[in-house]
Amino acid sequence: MAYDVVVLGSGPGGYVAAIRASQLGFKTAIIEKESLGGICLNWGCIPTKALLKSAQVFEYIKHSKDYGIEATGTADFSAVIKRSRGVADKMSKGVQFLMKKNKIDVIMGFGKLKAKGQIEVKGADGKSQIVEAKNIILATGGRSRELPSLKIDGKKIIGYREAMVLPTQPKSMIVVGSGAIGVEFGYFYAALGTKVTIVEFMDRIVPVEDEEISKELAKNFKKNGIEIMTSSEVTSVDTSGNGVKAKVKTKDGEVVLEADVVLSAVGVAANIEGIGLEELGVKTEKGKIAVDKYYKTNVPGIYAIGDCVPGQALAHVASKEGIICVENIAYGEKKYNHQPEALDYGNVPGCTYCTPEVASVGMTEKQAKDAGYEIKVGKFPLSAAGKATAAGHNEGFIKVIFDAKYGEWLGTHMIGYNVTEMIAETVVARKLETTYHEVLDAIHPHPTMSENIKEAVEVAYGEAIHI
Amino acid sequence: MAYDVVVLGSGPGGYVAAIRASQLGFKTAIIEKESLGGICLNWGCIPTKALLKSAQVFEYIKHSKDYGIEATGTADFSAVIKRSRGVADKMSKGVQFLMKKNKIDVIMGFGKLKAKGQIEVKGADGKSQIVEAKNIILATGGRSRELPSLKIDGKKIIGYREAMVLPTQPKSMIVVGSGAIGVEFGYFYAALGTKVTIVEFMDRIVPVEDEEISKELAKNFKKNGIEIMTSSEVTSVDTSGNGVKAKVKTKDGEVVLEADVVLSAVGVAANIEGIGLEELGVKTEKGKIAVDKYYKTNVPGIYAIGDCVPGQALAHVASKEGIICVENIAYGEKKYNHQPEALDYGNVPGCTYCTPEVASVGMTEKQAKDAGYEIKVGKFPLSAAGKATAAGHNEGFIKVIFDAKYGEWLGTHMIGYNVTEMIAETVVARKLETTYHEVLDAIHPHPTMSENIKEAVEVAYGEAIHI
Amino acid sequence: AAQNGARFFSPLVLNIATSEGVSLNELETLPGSGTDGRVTKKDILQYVANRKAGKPAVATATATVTAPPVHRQE
Ligand SMILES: Cc1cc2nc3c(=O)[nH]c(=O)nc-3n(C[C@H](O)[C@H](O)[C@H](O)COP(=O)(O)OP(=O)(O)OC[C@H]3O[C@@H](n4cnc5c(N)ncnc54)[C@H](O)[C@@H]3O)c2cc1C
Ligand SMILES: Cc1cc2nc3c(=O)[nH]c(=O)nc-3n(C[C@H](O)[C@H](O)[C@H](O)COP(=O)(O)OP(=O)(O)OC[C@H]3O[C@@H](n4cnc5c(N)ncnc54)[C@H](O)[C@@H]3O)c2cc1C
Repeated sequence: MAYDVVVLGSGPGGYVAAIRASQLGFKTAIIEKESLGGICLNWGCIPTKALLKSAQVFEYIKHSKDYGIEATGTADFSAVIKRSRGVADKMSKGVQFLMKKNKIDVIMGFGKLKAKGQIEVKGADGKSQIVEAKNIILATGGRSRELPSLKIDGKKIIGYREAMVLPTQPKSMIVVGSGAIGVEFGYFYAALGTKVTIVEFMDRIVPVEDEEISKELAKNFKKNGIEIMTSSEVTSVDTSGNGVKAKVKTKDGEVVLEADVVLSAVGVAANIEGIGLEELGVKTEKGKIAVDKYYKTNVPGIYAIGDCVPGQALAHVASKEGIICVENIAYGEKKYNHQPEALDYGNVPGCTYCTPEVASVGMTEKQAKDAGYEIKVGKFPLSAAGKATAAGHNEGFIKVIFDAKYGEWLGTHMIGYNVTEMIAETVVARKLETTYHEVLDAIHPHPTMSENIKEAVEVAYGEAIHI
Repeated sequence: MAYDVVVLGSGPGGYVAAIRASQLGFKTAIIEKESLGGICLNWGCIPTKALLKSAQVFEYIKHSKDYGIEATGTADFSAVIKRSRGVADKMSKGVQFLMKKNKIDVIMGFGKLKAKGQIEVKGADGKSQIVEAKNIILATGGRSRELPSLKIDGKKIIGYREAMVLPTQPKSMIVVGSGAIGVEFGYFYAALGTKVTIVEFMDRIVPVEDEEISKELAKNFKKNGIEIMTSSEVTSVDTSGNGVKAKVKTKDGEVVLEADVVLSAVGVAANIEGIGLEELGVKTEKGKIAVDKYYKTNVPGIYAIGDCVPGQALAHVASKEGIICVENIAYGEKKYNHQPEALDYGNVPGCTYCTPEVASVGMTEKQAKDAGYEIKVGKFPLSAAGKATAAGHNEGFIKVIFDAKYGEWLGTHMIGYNVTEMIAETVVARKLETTYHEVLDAIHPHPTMSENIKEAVEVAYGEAIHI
Repeated sequence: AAQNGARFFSPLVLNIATSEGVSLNELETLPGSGTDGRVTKKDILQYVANRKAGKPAVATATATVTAPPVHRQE
């Protein structure tokens, strides 16, 4: 029996695409070699946020006196890990339930394109079956990128998976790479008492963020005892002794760092190997599957979404790509009455959930200037914010960037308490093509952190009340 | 020397109006009889949020095991109170700084309209002075409303001021009234171990919210040991013994409640007495100063804003009214190039900062139906949310209401973790006249609580992925 | 946004129109590429560029007037 849609991989790209396909009337199946929910639910977004929440609770206990509470406590590392796994399991079971509810067939095993409209699935028992489909959506995701000097051995040189389930808490850790994953783990382990050193190749941490964000985060991390080495590169790691000895090339020469373990967090590599792309002539580009704005590959009937295609490697991007891809297939088959809008990659928010949190969308100050905009910039320090003061979280700021000519909201860059919950406002307002007037006329509740977005906009236009 | 603008009262209405006036080139003074910042900064929004934060930290300690942390602790009541006072003081000093920075003269004393363009200010030393002004803005705010059966004696029958600075933590407390102030204090004291009973005249707590919100909050409060009596009324209180004995008329007859103390939280009364309104013929209506949409009273040159005029008694409303009032005066005097837009009281968010938090804007389901709308309702339970699960806060839901005919976003009603930071999105989107399409096409970051607003919209339109 | 015509224009589109001297009447005739034919920032910028280059008004590159104003999936 042939399916209308078969999805290869059940991450937030794949399982969401499968649900939308089923909703639109397609007979749908999903193929997964490991656990439903992909990296995101099992080894990414969700379990890390559970770990970070434990760290946050522990921080509150450490600082309880500041809140008028007398408390002492210790983090039970294995209980923290266990809780995180429990949360991941619960969410993965949730996907299982959703598949059933939406009448999507789940086929466990490793899938490989066999021929046009055919995927071969090899189960754990070694047996193979052929699944037939009119439309195939590749959503195989990604994995840790590996540097030649930093081969992951799973014990002393680890990737994110191992970092999430270490048997004991290391006394010291070197984190290589300071993107979202690197700083989240760095913060988590440091909060629990591990001595953490972050080594970053670029001249600042979280290098995709606005420069002022990098500076503020570094300041806060250092205050919390995290060591940061920028413009630095791990050239080799000696794992022969008790721990590790990492040679680091810095601007000032070479240094050797000792630690219990090294975490490699240097980016994502797409899973494009061994799934039959070459055999069927599906084009790739720079290690990712090449697609058009509706996620069609060069081979008719084969689509690709999520971390295995270009674009930000983020769960919310993968999900939206899945929805657009499927709605467009449905539109083509007259099962859906309008063509979906293509995703605007310039309006995708990015969040980092360490403390302080980082959230941003749109252009950084430098990007806006480089693009030739004359800009208005407003920055509001959270030290002046009532809610931040009441919450005891005065660190950070909110920075907004507007085009001086037409008043377009070009970007928002926030660092501080709860800012990840506040970035959607900018995304929606940009989507609706706001100018600063409407933001100021929209009443933000007091006292919240979110009202400070409005304050930042006021700063940009010289109308600031509170600074 | 005559001022261009004199503001009477330095709450979030008054001090914001004064700053905006000064920014627009007016020579400005502000008169205050007590502390800069008004109720909001000294006895309202800010110190209560500091108390609630201490309660939140204490709750984390009580539930630390759920996060893999072993901890014990006790709340030091007087330290909690002291911290709250410190936060209030800091914010009040901030207003002092802002007055100075904006070159606004601060005149301490009790102000009273004397004649057109004249206010008499009586200082603490009993001496009086006359302040002259072309434009006078009344921003005298409000105070606890008192019921005849519940006269505040400051000891056993207390208002919000006393509740913020009790010398010792009561073992038991009766809270009369379940608006934002009542439930915030009720939650705070219960979290710290006081046995709390909430008595509400209406048939549900937080009666201005959507009915489902009331239900969910009551469920959570009961789970946390707070007793709730709705459709009930305190008819008399006997304070002669050690504590209090309150007679409560319920649907099932009369009961007598015993407690250490009663908190009266039955609403706000405007400060309109003794400030010369009658003498100058300034009209009032239902106990508030009558104004037009630009906050003009019936007497030329006299304006009024904030809790002393109709409209929601909220800090963010007071501030915006102050800004609109002053910008309109400036527009009239050709100091500002466009007339400000009148405030849309139908798009004002309301927040309650107990746990779980409540945030809402626009019409409730019942209001929308009563207004004749055919509606689409989407409700997303936070038990299905990844971030909520990771954070250990699965209670609550997000409910959105759309007009079925034109797709207008009529209202949002949220209860749960951090929802007060998420309501601005709806306010801005409504201001920008969104339909559901744009909300769904605006990418919400994963994993956040805020992405569940999008999910709720999907539910309303039958496109829900995650339930 | 305050306007008299039948169509909805985002605040940004109106701002650009004002800055570039595009009248409301002209705006009303612009094909829109957004949802339900809404004129987007891109559309009006393209229109302004074309006008400066002396091209006809209708040549907005991506202006595929798509969906009639119906809701999806009801
Ligand atoms: C530690 C960490 C934290 C992160 N935190 C966040 C965050 O907070 N927010 C965020 O937005 N993003 C985060 N990400 C990124 C996010 O996890 C990814 O962007 C997202 O999972 C990509 O989704 P996907 O559907 O493309 O692929 P994946 O989630 O990678 O899923 C792919 C699935 O396909 C399966 N598969 C692959 N090949 C085959 C095959 N041949 N046959 C059968 N099955 C196959 C895999 O087993 C896997 O289950 C994080 C990532 C990591 C590693
Ligand atoms: C416990 C509590 C919690 C609250 N929490 C929130 C919340 O979280 N969010 C929110 O939005 N709102 C909250 N509110 C409501 C908020 O405090 C008010 O809406 C806001 O303070 C109103 O501002 P205002 O400027 O009108 O008046 P006020 O803040 O009341 O200020 C009026 C000022 O005028 C002075 N004054 C009065 N008469 C005279 C006179 N004749 N001469 C000189 N000075 C005078 C007073 O001393 C006072 O300082 C809360 C209120 C309370 C009581």
